[in-house]
Amino acid sequence: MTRRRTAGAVPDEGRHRLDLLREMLRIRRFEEQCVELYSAAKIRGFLHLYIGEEAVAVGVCQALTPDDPVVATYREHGHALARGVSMDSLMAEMFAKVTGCSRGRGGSMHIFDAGRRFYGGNAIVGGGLPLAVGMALADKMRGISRVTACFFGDGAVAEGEFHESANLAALWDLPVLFCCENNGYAMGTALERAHAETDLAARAGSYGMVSWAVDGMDVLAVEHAARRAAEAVRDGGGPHFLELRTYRFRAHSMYDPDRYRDKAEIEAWKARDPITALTAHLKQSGQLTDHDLEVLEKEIAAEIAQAIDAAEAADTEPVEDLTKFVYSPRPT
Amino acid sequence: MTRRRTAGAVPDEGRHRLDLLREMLRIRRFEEQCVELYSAAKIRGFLHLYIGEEAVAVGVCQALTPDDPVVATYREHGHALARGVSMDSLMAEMFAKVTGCSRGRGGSMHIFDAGRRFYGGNAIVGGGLPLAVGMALADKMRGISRVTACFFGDGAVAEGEFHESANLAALWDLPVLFCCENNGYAMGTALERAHAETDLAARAGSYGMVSWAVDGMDVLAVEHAARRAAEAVRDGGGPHFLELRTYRFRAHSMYDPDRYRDKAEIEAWKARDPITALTAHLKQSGQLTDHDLEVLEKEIAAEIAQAIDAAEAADTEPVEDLTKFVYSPRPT
Amino acid sequence: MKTVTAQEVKPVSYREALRAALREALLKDERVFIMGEDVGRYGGCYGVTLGLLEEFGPERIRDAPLSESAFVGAGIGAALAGMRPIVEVMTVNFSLLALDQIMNNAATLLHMSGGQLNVPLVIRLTTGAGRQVAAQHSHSLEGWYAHIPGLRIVAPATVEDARGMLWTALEDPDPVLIFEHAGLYNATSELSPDAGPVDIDSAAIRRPGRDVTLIAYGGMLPKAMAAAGQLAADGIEAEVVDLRTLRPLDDATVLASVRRTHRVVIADEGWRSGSLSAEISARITEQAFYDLDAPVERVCTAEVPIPYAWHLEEAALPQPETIAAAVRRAVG
Amino acid sequence: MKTVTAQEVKPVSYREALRAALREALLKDERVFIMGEDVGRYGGCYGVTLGLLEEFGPERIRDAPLSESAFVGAGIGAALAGMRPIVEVMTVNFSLLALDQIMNNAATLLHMSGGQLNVPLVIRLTTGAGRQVAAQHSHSLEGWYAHIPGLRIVAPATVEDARGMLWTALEDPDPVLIFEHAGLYNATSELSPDAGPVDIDSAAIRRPGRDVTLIAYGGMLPKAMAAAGQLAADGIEAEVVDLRTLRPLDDATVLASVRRTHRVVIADEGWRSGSLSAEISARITEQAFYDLDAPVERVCTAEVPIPYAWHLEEAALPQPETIAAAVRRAVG
Ligand SMILES: Cc1ncc(C[n+]2csc(CCOP(=O)(O)OP(=O)(O)O)c2C)c(N)n1
Ligand SMILES: Cc1ncc(C[n+]2csc(CCOP(=O)(O)OP(=O)(O)O)c2C)c(N)n1
Ligand SMILES: [Mg+2]
Ligand SMILES: [Mg+2]
Repeated sequence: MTRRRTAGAVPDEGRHRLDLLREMLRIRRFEEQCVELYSAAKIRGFLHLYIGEEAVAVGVCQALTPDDPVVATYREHGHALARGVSMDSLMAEMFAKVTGCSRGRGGSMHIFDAGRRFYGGNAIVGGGLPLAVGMALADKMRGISRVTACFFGDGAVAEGEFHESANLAALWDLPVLFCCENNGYAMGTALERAHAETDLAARAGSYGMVSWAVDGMDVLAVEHAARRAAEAVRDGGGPHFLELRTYRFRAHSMYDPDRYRDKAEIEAWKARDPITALTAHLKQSGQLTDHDLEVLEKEIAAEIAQAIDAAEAADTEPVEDLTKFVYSPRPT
Repeated sequence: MTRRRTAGAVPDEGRHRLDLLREMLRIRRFEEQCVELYSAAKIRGFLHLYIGEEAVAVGVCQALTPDDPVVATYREHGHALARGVSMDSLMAEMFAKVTGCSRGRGGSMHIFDAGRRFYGGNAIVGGGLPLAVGMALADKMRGISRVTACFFGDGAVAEGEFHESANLAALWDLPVLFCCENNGYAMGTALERAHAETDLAARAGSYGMVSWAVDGMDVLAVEHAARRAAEAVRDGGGPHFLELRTYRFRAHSMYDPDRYRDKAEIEAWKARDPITALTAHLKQSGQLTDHDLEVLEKEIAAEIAQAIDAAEAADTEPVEDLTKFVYSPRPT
Repeated sequence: MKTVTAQEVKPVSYREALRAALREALLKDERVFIMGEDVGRYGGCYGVTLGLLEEFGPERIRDAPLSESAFVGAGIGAALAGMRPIVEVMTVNFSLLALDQIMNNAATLLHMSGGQLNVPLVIRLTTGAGRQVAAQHSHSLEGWYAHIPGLRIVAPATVEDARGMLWTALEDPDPVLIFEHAGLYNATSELSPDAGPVDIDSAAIRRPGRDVTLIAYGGMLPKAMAAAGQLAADGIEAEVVDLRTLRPLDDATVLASVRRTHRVVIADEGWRSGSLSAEISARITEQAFYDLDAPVERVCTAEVPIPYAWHLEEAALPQPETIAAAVRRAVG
Repeated sequence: MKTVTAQEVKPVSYREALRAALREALLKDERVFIMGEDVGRYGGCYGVTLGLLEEFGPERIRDAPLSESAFVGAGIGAALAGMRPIVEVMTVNFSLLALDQIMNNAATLLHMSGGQLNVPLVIRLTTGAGRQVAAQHSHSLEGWYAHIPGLRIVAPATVEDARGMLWTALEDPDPVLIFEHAGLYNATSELSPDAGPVDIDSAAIRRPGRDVTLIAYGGMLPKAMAAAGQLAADGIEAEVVDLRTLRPLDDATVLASVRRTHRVVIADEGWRSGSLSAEISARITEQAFYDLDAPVERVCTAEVPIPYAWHLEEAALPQPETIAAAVRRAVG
């Protein structure tokens, strides 16, 4: 994850694109394993997959420094991994083990890693937006030049909290990078059945924020847009809004039979798989051989296998500690 | 009040303008009396005056039929009177008498009159917006051609409920006439300190509603705009939004020392007093003589005096009935 | 309750019973419509409304955007306008976003308007823990909602009540909140094909017993019944009272049982402090102090945001064993 | 609490004491800032923050738009980022709009993140009835808020606590809600010029007595003291316990008093059912059942939205007379 330390500056292009592929693949393979583990009842509760949307989290995180706070949703495995949260602590969290990033108390929807400045893991739709505004406010008041990146979905834009947060950020000129993951659906509700104005970038613009739409299936386009926006935010340009047009290849959650989407639509988007696209591009340009890819897959498979073994082997929080972390020890 | 029965159709112009003047004067004189009665402790609690904004309620109500629901705020004496709520029941309500429209349980902030389809009297800023959306939804589902007029302030536009309600109304094409009373302040907070985008009509437009700004100090301009908008709404044109630019001549409430407004600004707006303006216009055009005005003032003074006497004489709700109206008698 | 002969009855799930009740309401009363997130195309986040869109169409099975405050408020407005809306809030956790509308409008309008404005609104909410969905999806706030005057709160714990409470709620002129426990949707029991409306005024004795009164509601009922079974094996006869309606409480049934058994245990899935069990305990001491042979015992959820780890969640919630243990303390 | 000599002490109002505490905090800790509606230019809707804008400037005395959910959430975010925000929600009535942020985020993040994320946030809210401001402005929900694990709830009832609780709350690593009763702002008592922080862990005995334990908090304390005065005239010595902190409750102080007096009356401005008085009553029966010579009595607000009419409001609220009458029943 050390390459992320140098994020912000643009690294060697060829090397960098391989990194992007690796990051996206790590997320994809990790979640594919999660599906297995869910069937095996190793992972329980709600499980929301990011498969198909990897380019968004990976692309945006390239534009962030380790000090930039990141606020995400309940569909956040991708953001967590792209942010550098260790796969071990993530897997252990899903296994409900004490070695999990949230000590097994949060699970898939509540991934937190203070060290990585990763602020979850918010399962109330729209609930993370005011938090991001507040973190950005704290930075601005202290004169710290940082960007708070906040991920949320198209559905969240309908919530009052989006409106209030967008207005506050724009009114107070706060360093927030709003990353709207427009995957076309809020559970079973299509964008056009939830929003009178479906051009979400235009809606955000109505608050006086700079905002534009980006192809969320093209990691290079996402990274490019995110760097531009983050730089402007960091330089005091006020909040920016990116509408990242993407799609989830899987159902909303493991409980969702996905009755509301038309198969042809799903197939059409799968044809634009960001991983397939970047792989093809790298191969064509001779930057990736089949052998390289095999090696990469092996490395990732090993990382996942090791994360599973570690999670399996780890302890659970003792029941006696149930009520721990409800209140902090009082300062003395 | 019977003229309101014919509202919707444009009546004889000269006569009509005198009616407009009468309506505005009734509100002005009524509230001036309320100030006295407040000092005399006949009226208690919060008292929010509409003085200066009369043209808005009076102008808009001309465009409504008796069947059109009206939803207002806690600054609603003007809307209630313009809507045809009897001054007696309004005054009695402020006197906390059982003859009050809300039997003395509501007070100044909670004027309701089901018969006039006047739905308050909402003292949670923005709280009336979803109610209006629901009433319009009910009409649309039943195929009843009505307009639900909803009054709210510039401050309310910052609330999440405005965003959610505007989106719902536009998404479902509901017959709501949003009447935003932009008086430049939410208590002590000036428009530009509350909104990143101060062009509220433009903000509303971002939901795909037809919206425009109107001179709220010119009752004829308000009526004209309201008729145009209400007609479009009634004809299935979906929600419309009017930004009515106005000003409150008095403090926010009787508790407010009004430290935050510059006297010159207040004077400048007072120079645009909608009542003075219409009076001058009618006199110039020979439609109003000093004598007419005296008569008018006398009639209004008499109506107010009679309302006060009736309120003074009326009974209060017996204490034994305290918990009445918490639940309805169960149907049997 | 008519008695039915064996061949009539057939096994029905709690979910199917709720759906049958919704269908019946939609067929019986054209003013009835369902509004909420994913009630239509998705089929309801717990599948309760599955198939209703196809039968009744998108106007009456109305998918709403993520705007809890606006669509709950719109339900209130539609109810004021004479409709009979059934608003579904996916889970009680999200209802906090609509609490202003529920407490300040739905519960208050009748009184505040001096009896003019009824709000015949039904709100359905899923409640409860036990599925490892962690802190933001596991609240049991129905007992907490029961603090609010003007609301009627019901908690169907049986298939028969799931089938019968809705229609009675719709006939109530005041707002009724129906809390469905997530753990009960798949519960199945025999139900007469002509099972219909049930009263929502009284508690029910689900199992008679002479030694101790065991009070429960909603998701706690099956656990209380299981505990009673365990205890019977040891010769302890617990009388299990299902509260059914949490506001207003049916004191008479509870106190009559207490006066027979002289010992009380209350099982409540709410957090202990300030849970409904506290109110019941207080009322029992107030009204039957001298009939008690032992202090009233409470078995509640630990005062902790519900953790994801199954063993911690299990330990946080009342279980048949902990309930049985409390009964033993009470009779011991 | 150091003892002070007469000449040092001077009369100070509850409002002035709160302001002095805010000033001290702003001077002592640069991480402290105040955010809320009209805290700056208006001077606070109850005048508490008057003058602070001039002294500390608009960055630290931050006027917020009407966006309760967003600015409370922003307070949480700023606290997560290391600031010490003091968020003012004008009244508890409006806090319902921010309840999602308070319960699902502020109260939950520490546990949900496995102890990683503290939320050192202070929220100030006005509470209480008695000023004829009717149903939407008169809630007393502090006892209801005390149901929520993860929050600390305090209710200063004296000038000394108004002066001293804030700093202790700011030093608490977890969210603290301070409920200021609207009826107390003008209450005046002598206060040492060097009065400072007070503990927020324990209840206080405001008047010793041997015959009955009279428990109150917030706005009920002066009424309980008045009742105790009346009773003393009849030779009944009530021991008045001021809870001070509503969550977590100081059982020890309460139970110690109960074990001395064997009789208890609780005065609570919350609606009776599900009020904090129920929890206290339940705990007393659980822990001191065999010490009680009479059932615990509760004097609470009638279960009705607070009406405007003074005589109805007066009848709805606990009064010294009704409290005294309950004490007589308890000792009789
Ligand atoms: C306030 C709230 N309402 C409803 C839900 C249930 N819910 C969880 S995810 C979701 C859809 C969110 O859609 P979107 O914001 O587009 O994000 P996506 O799932 O598509 O990534 C809903 C309705 C919730 N978690 N929070
Ligand atoms: C939700 C809510 N927050 C705060 C308040 C306190 N308050 C009452 S009126 C008001 C200002 C509203 O301003 P605006 O919407 O512009 O209406 P105006 O008073 O100017 O007519 C405020 C902050 C309230 N009543 N409700
Ligand atoms: Mg989406
Ligand atoms: Mg205004």
